[in-house]
Amino acid sequence: MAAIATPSASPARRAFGGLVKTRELGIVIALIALVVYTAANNPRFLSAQSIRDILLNTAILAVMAAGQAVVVITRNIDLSVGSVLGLSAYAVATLLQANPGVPMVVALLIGLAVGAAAGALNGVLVRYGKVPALVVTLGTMYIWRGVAYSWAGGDQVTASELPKHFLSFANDSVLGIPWPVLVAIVVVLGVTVVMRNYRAGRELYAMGSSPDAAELAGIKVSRNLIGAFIVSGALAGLAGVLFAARFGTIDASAGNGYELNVVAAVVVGGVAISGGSGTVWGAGLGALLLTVIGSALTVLSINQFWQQAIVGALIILAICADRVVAVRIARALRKRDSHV
Amino acid sequence: MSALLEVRDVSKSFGAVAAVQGVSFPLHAGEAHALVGENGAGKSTIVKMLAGVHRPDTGTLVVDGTPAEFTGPADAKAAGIAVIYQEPTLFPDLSVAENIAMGNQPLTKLRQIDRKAMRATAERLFVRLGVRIDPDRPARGLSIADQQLVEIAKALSSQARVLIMDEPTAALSGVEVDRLFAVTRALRDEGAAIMFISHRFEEITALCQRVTIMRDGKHVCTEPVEDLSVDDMIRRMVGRDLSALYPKQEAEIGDVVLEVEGLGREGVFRDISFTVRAGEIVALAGLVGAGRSEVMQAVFGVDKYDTGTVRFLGKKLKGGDPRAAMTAGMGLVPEDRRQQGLVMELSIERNVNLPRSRALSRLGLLFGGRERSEAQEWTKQLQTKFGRLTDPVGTLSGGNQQKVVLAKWLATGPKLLIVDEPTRGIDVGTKAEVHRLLSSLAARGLAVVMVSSELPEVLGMADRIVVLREGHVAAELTRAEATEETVMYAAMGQETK
Amino acid sequence: MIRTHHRLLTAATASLLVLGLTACGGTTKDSNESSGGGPAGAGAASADPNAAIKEGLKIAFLPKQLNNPYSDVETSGGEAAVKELKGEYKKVGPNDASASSQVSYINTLIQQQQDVIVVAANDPNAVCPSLNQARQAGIKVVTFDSDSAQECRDAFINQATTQGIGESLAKMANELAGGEGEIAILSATPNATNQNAWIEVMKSELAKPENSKLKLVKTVYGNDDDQKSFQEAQGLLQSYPNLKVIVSPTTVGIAAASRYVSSSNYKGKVAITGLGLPNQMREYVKDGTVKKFALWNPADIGFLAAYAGAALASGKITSAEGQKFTAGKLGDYTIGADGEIVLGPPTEFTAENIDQFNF
Amino acid sequence: MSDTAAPRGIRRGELGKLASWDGIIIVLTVLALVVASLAVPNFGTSRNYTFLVLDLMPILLIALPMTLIIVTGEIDLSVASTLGFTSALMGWFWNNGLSIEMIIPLCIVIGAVLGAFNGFLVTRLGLPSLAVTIGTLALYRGLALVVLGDGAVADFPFDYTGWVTGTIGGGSIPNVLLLLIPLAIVFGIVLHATPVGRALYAMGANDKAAHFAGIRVERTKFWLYVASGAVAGLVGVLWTLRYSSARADNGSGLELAVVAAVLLGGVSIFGGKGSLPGVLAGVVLLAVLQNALRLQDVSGQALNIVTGALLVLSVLLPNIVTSLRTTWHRRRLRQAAA
Repeated sequence: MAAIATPSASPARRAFGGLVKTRELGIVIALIALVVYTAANNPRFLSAQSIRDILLNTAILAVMAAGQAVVVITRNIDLSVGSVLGLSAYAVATLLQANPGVPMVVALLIGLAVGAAAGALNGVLVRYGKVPALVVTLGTMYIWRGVAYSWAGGDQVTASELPKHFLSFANDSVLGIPWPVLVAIVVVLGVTVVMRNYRAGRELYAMGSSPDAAELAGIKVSRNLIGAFIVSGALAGLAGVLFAARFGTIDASAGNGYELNVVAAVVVGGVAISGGSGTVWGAGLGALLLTVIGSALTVLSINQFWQQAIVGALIILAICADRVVAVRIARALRKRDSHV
Repeated sequence: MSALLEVRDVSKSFGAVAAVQGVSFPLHAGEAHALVGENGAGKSTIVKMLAGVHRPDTGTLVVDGTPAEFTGPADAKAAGIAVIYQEPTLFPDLSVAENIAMGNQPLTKLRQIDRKAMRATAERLFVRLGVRIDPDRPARGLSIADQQLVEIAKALSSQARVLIMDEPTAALSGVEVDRLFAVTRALRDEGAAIMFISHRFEEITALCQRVTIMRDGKHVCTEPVEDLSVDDMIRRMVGRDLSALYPKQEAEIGDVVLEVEGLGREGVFRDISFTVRAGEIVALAGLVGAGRSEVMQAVFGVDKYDTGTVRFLGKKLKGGDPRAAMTAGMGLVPEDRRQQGLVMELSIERNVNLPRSRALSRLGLLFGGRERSEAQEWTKQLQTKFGRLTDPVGTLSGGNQQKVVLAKWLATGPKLLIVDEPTRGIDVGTKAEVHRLLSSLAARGLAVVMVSSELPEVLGMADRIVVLREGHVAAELTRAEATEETVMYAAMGQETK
Repeated sequence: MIRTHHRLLTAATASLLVLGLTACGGTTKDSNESSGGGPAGAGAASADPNAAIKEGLKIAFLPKQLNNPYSDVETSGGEAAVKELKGEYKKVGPNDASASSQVSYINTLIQQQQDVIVVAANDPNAVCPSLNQARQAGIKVVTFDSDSAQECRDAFINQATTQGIGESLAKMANELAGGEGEIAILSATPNATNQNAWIEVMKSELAKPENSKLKLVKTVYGNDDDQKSFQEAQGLLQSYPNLKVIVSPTTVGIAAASRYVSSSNYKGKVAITGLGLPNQMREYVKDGTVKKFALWNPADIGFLAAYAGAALASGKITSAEGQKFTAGKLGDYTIGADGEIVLGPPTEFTAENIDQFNF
Repeated sequence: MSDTAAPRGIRRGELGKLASWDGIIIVLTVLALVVASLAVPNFGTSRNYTFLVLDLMPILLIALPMTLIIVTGEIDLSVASTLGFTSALMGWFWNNGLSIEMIIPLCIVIGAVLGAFNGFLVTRLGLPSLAVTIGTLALYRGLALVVLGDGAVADFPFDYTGWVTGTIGGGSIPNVLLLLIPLAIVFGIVLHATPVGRALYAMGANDKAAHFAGIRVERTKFWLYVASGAVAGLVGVLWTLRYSSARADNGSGLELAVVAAVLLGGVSIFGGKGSLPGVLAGVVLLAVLQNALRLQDVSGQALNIVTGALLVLSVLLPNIVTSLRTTWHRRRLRQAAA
């Protein structure tokens, strides 16, 4: 009775794998099409300087999107990232303003720490306070922004008050790649690998896929969930340092409204808002796509007012695409089951 | 024979309700131990305490002779306890192999997950269970039976010394149950301790050596299975003798109420035709997965169908519209009480009146008094036990919840009542009450369609039996023709001997 | 507000702005739109030029938003003036530069029975009903920076004439381009009335023969958002390889464009000019990215506004054209048409003189 | 717990009702009003109450359909963008010579159409409402910008702008209350005293069970989105008239304020729980705090912190009370056993 051949690579399974791959592939194709079209209209879109600018502009969004993806995969959301970015950017900037000698590494670590602390608070409130993530992070979004405003008042830290080594971090390159881009790549790939290949990562997927089952399976849900929020917060904090270095001008409103861009990047990148599926590098691609659209519109001299509408349409398109893929997988699986 | 795990005088209460009071029993290595009791007797609470989900208010769990305190499921797992829950707890987005390996995935040197090894483990387990499920497919979309099998594979993979199974067979077919028992016996003989919960006594006698009986959260007795007859067990569970379980009343058969013709839905069922008359109880029998619930849900309109027609009281019924069916005089007591039958957070009153709020309104407005009195009347008629009508229905026991669902539909004054597994997961006492109720309703001229997996129930209650197999009608049997054998043979697709 | 001094200091050394030149210019277009008649003042009573300035006047400043160093410099001038006038100074404002949130603050100021409201309108019309309610309650309304509709304020402090600024921008562009080539404008928002008015003047200047070889290829809008302006500057340089000058009549835009150019390989090839704050621009003037730009002293705007408000509240003036008053150290001012008071011509900043200024 | 879902007025005075969050928030709001009127200078004047009503009008109006939507377990984040879009369209129509009498109904209809698009995506395609409305949040705001750019249209007739900011007969009752009160009553009745309201709670708590009970879940949700869009369109009109300024960026960020007020009013983000009086109290409480703090010259920054903290506490505190009660109960049991 037990002599049943292992069902290897059934058509449905291949279809399933293929469909999953198309999700990220779709973004890549969209990206290529957009770049080719834009470059055909204006070859300078592909100049070294232009590519460098796009990548630099993507870096901050991508770092935050990586963190957000982790939280969204656990079927939560972190709306406080924009405010955390502001707080971290202002904290780091005032610190460097007062102590110009602080090395870059320390600045980055401080940004990470500020964000991690904010994320930990979110996580603790969600987990132990049993308050839904949307409510908690909406609340802390207001709170951290308020704290940043109260702290900064009308103050600004400006480029001339910041040490050279800090500002040049945004422009200096290693192997031709600007530091912030390198940081973003390391973050996105690092988080992707952890989420894909390590137990902790798979447990986060499991938690998002079925929170109740995760509890019953003995997964350390509290630890993991707070960890996910810490990651999101810390990466928002890191993004704050990159923001400060890149833009040089930092006041309490830094990163205002970023949360929606970040969520948009994650959704466009194929991470399901209902948790459990999607990839971190997909979210990174989503960030890149959004940024490229912004630049392309400028280069193509399309009324920039279209940009936001296009982003909105894209989000809707992305979730529709996910839906279609899900339905097709379900159909493929059902069909196969009915043959058994 | 020493106890691997011992439950010592544990109590647990939720709010004012004492779910478990001072229960003790041991689980020995190499022994399968049945835990039986009516619903609400506290079995599931015991399971959750052993699983580390709940912590006992008082009393202790003793593992290998030392008291253990489980702060969460992880601790229970670490102590070698694996649990298979009544309702499968899989991760729909993850692959089957990942579901099985979750928590103890094989790792490579870099502490990354070794996917190859993970897949191999899953395949090995499936071979051992004798099932074919693709380890790489996501768990989403698996049938309930397959999900339960993956759960079992999960428990096996953790090399548990104590295996707790809370009604694992409810969704399985006979073949699958046999295979599960074979594996379980093997585990038992290798020295594992098994705790087995079921409402099916034949399974208990087939598998278990010892049985603990609970009633109202209290320990009644723990004895070797061979010392107790099924009647003994029932008597101790209920605390009294039971009159006949299937009190079929003779009813006058009236006109055709429901006429289903050529109903089909791609990949689910095809060419289903049958009729139901007033005063008649028609049972839909068949194995799990044969498409019985799906057919009736399509008839009622909660699911869509592709082909065929449903005629009700002579008129063609619009498909895919439960409200139309409801207004025409149909009611459906669904299979899954928690998900489909009730809104657990809402009050008893709201649940009872849910399909009827329109009828109860005056000028489109609802005022509390009328809803209250209606709810009162129907819950009283069905002898439902509850604190206040405003209590959330989730606080009731399973049997009383089922009564609320029945009240909800009877209140609409239906001409046809579809009941899907009307007695699943409810205790013996309430079961008899439900049977008596259905029988008397039919006697009063109601047409009843009953979907049931319990053969004795089908044989005891039905005037006619429609047997489905793999989505089509395999046989239609009269009460006289129907025996356990004829129904099973039809359901399994074998020739009647 | 213990922090005021600290904030002032930082603001004074600020080198970039978040919100900018919308906060730096009056709605001068209004003078073209208005059909006539002086502002319908609530205090239509005749002016008494010899009236003494009252003491203890409650003068409230409502800038476009609180979190803006440029407005901080402006209001600091106001605060100094109120101190001289022995009045009660107060500054309130929203965190975001939206018209609707300003309305709530105006309402609050009415409730608190201030004597003078000095406001930089985020939207010329949106604040109007509230300002009129204030005036009905006997409060004098002075706009600075960005005017409201003319019929709902008593006086408007204009930092410079539209004509003067437009001409100055065109002149600087011509000089930096060497008399010929492509130029582009990086403005604030497309409906910023002050910026648009200057651009209009600039365009008519460009139509003149001496500027005939200059070609305005594009006007883009950075929304007075540092990042957006930064990206718009990038876009301009990508789209127009032969661009010679970017003119940015907003402090946010000019700073963002300068920062981008100074950190890119366009440095030295493309010139930036426009209106900017010396402290913000010092770095780029010194490193050669920016040769020349212009502005007035923002602190003086606030200073003048406070004096005008006090004069109005004391009955010294009624906002009718031709009336005169003295604004402390700034000297004498005359009210122009439509209740407009012009601060004076802008100053041009270059590497030679920039170190003399600190705001 | 389910008492929150019960219609008000039936079991008033029962302990469960008083202890529920919406009961607390109503008490808090009344307290805040009384304290502010007595202790904050200039708060208790009729003019200030008019300002208060005008300030809370947009949030309150949008909160009405939003409450119903959140009770069904969905959300609509696109409301503020719908507002902005209708505001921009209003300006565009006006510039193109349509009469204001034409424009106002047209804008409300367009709002309803935008809502219907959300409803279509959520109910027909079965997409998650959070993601859908984040998408349309960007889309509608973007379309608003496309229509009107960053321009503003201002010259609306005074008859209309004056009506919105004015009071009844020049007295102390704001005209807009003539819209606010009837609408609040209608939505309140729908939620608490009609079959539709009963269905909303049921589908919020368990939409499958609601479907099995013959409730047209998808259709009902669809019409809720239409209502939400129409109300947002109406608010777009009112907003434009109040500030006599049609702009594409009108009301941006308002969606979060509305959601915050609704949640503060005791509605569960997961659906199935909450009451409209609680939400009204939540809206008023936030507006009173804002107004009073501003009159005390407390900065808007502090208000951010207060709003955020209130929002979190509104869910956190009841949870803490529950868990403390459980812990206490368990400890007592253990002591009794020992």
